[in-house]
Amino acid sequence: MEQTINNRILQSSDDEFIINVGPQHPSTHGVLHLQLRLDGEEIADLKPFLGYIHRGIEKMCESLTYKQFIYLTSRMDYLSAHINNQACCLAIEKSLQVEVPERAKVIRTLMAELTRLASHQLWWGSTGLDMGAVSPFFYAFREREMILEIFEETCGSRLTMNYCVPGGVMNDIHPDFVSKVKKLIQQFKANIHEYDELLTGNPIFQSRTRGVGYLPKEDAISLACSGPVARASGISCDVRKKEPYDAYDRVEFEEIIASEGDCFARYRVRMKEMLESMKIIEQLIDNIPAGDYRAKIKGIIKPPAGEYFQRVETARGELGVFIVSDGSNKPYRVKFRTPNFSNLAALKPMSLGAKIGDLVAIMASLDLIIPDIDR
Amino acid sequence: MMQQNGFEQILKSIFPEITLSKCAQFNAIELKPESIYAGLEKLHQQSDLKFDMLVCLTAVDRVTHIEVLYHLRSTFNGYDLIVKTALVEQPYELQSVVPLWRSAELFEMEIYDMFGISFSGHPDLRRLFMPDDWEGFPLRKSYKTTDVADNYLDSHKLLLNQQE
Amino acid sequence: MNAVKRYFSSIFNAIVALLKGMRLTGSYLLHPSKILTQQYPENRETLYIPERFKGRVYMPHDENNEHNCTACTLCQLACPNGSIQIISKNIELPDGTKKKVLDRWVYNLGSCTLCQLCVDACPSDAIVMDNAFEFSVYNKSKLIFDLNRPGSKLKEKKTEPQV
Amino acid sequence: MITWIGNKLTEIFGTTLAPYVGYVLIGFAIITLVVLMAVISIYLERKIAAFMQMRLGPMRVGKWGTLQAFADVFKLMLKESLTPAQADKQLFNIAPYLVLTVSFLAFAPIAFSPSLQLWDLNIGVLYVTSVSSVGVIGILMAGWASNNKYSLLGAMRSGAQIVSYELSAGIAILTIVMMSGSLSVSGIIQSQADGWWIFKGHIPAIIAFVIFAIASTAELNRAPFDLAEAEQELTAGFHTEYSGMQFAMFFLAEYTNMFIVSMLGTTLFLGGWMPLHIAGWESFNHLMDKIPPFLWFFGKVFISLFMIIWFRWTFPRLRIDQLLKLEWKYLLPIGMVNLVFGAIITWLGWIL
Repeated sequence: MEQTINNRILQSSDDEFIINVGPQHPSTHGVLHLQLRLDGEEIADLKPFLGYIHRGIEKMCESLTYKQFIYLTSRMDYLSAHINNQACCLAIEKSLQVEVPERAKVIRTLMAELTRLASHQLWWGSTGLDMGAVSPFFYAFREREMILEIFEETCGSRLTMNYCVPGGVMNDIHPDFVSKVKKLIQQFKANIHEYDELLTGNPIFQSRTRGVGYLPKEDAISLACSGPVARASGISCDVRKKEPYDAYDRVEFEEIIASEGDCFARYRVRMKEMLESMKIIEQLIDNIPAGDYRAKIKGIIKPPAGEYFQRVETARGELGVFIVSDGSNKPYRVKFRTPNFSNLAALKPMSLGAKIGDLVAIMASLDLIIPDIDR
Repeated sequence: MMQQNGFEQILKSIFPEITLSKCAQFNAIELKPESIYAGLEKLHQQSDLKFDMLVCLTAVDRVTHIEVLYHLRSTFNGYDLIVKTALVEQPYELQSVVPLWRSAELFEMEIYDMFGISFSGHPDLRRLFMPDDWEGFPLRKSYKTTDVADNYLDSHKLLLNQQE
Repeated sequence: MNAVKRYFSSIFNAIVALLKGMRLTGSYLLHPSKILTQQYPENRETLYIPERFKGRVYMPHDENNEHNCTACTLCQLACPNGSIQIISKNIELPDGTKKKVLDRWVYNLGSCTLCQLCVDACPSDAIVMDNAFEFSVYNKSKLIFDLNRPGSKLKEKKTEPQV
Repeated sequence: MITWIGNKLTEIFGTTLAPYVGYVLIGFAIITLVVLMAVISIYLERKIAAFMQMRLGPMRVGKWGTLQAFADVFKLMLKESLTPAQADKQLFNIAPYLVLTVSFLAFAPIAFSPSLQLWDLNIGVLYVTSVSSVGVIGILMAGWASNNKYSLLGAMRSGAQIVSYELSAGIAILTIVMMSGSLSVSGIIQSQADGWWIFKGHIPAIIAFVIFAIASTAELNRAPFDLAEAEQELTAGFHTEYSGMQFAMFFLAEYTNMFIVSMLGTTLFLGGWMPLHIAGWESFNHLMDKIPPFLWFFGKVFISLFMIIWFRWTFPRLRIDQLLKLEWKYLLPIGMVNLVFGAIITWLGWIL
């Protein structure tokens, strides 16, 4: 016990000191606990402590049926709740070998891209907030609110919608869906210049992010980073491109890759990804095929024994759902390979030698969602 | 398919007596726990494969044994490979692969926490999610919990009684 | 000389970029019509709530105080967190046969995650998601409701809606 | 009326005691005025911030939330002031009083109107700058005594920051002092009777004004220079451990300091209580003279306050090394060169 407690504390010399950031701290966006060894303002060592919001979702899944456990995954990365649900549904569909109707595929993809847009907008706002600029947060929420309203109309909830079900989607899209999405895109395009004026072009913001939190490509690979974090370091890793699922094989979009690997590169990758998401939505919104929105599947899902894996691209990176089935109506084992869990590991190599202010910028650029790490 | 054959050949050249199986949609091989590090090192170094990314590391409790799965990916040629190993007798122990992939650090901590597999050579092996003094390893099948729904239902009944 | 030029141009560009940001916030200050905040309790009448909004599970009753629930407990089985408990009773029909009917449809809003799986599972459309959302109470046990109204009974099926 | 109060006091307390009672009353009046202004500026700041962010801001207490700031002060007064067990108790409890006292002291030489000036010190401007820099000692005390690493870091940052920015603020003030040839507040205002320094001081005065604006915002520990309390980094910096009225004192001190800086800036660059005159527009000038000097002064003060608020709600925060870089690489060299130019202009007598 003594030993384990000692393991939990960083050792420091006389002219350094240990500071605990979190679990309650404004910039950790949740209950991340970091222990820093500081040399003045510079970070000499960093150690993350997790588990403050560990709910044992993987264990809970083992006692829930296949239909039931999907709703739990919205509570992992709550900002890409729909994409998490989608990943589970895709894995289950794969196991049952159900063909999802075209309409459902397109609706899911649209929803996933809207989720990504909403998530990135929240990230943009909170990045500004972390840097000390409060106003961007509210400007970001304006467009995000429109997206959430669209969700509310179609799915009934704003964040954890549980809209995906194995075989399709829960209910058909709202009659206003198409017109509202078009209006959203129009307004977003009209307002995107404000994002640039407030943060992107701001010299203070640029000096806070440029060259800060450099993550070389080799490190990003070795740390299994994914999503915008990896793409900003020059790794092509977009699952939507590599293994297109749902309707991603019929849309054209660009995988945004930057090579700088610093916070500003990650910022720019996400900003451009928003535009790419918009492109995907624009391509699909006019071509939602008619037909069923939900394939008929049995009330009790019993996938044949075996292993099933599905990966998707959430707003933060690659989410892998690994289901081991023993043929019963409950999964034998479910493993979620969550993007933030791996991205968190990149925090230490990035922030060694940086200042406390940089740590905040780095965390903002990683866009950590703590429940996704702890699960 | 051509790629598949080539991939199989390269694997065969490294591990002569291995059989290629499938795990989900990926190729999978099974290695002995004793030789897991050496095998993974080969996969990591081999210039044709170069599995430079450990995408995921997880374990499945199969009751008779614990199966550890290494999901490797190569960013050069896009190969995915799952390396399985079965741990039969307690205490479960494996050699840490942190020297090969740094992402293993957190994954191994999680597996240590959830399955009680200790990884020798890990720089900072501690319980990641559970408290230090937690007893048992939650994701093992022998770790009994009340059913989620039952658990809720109990509290529900309790509240119902209060109401009356 | 070049360095001096760069020094001053960096200052100039920085000031221009900062002024752009100030122009943006300043323009919002001068346009109060763009304010998005709503004054919640006052605007209850004008509040927009989409008809699909999931506020709680609700059991519609018709004018004869009849509902559709057959007490099949499919919703109870579908619920991932045990928020539903169906208490049924056996009654004797006039022709002498016994029939299981709904006694209480107990719903725990406190543990409900509004996932809509029960509504999805219901074969007879007895339950729907309702828009109501103001449920704050001081005691958790007050979050448990009986969804079927007192004295309600199963709707007689006049025409079998066989499809 | 003042003589009437004076006579009444002499009647009640006798000749020896009356002046002291008078001083107490004057002090009380000033403190009330200052606190009132601070509270008003808190409300203004919240409203301006809200409007900039497409929000309504406080709306519940009073019409349009006008009484919100008073309600907050009242709430903070009722709250218990906690002292951490491991804190240096004396220092911890003195610090907020010191900070607030210092910011009140700096009001002494400020001229609100030609007749309303507490103390026309002949080195008034020097007095304000020197007294207001004592405040950093209070901040350091608070940070050190809290026995909290966040507080300590915040206090140290604040120390480094204020000491650095004092220099360029001083140099900017010096430019005007040199042009007007006076250190007293009334003297500087009188020298602007024929035009404010920002208009007649050519480019050096304008540059000095910009430098003064930046440096004084930094001295105030306000965004974008609020590193001492950087919320996202140090939770609340030096006042993390303070609660209740002690916290309110830091809060009030921040807003009173905002006032002092705005008043100083107004006095130095914007002509104090002098009305706006444009050469040749006689009727316009006459009309401007009709507005009482008191209103002129506060109008200008609130405009500069608004600028400080506007900065805060637009810009992200700097990092500590960038903050010091801005001071030592940009503001100070420019300020010094500017001072020389200002001296040349003054020497040549080019002032309009």
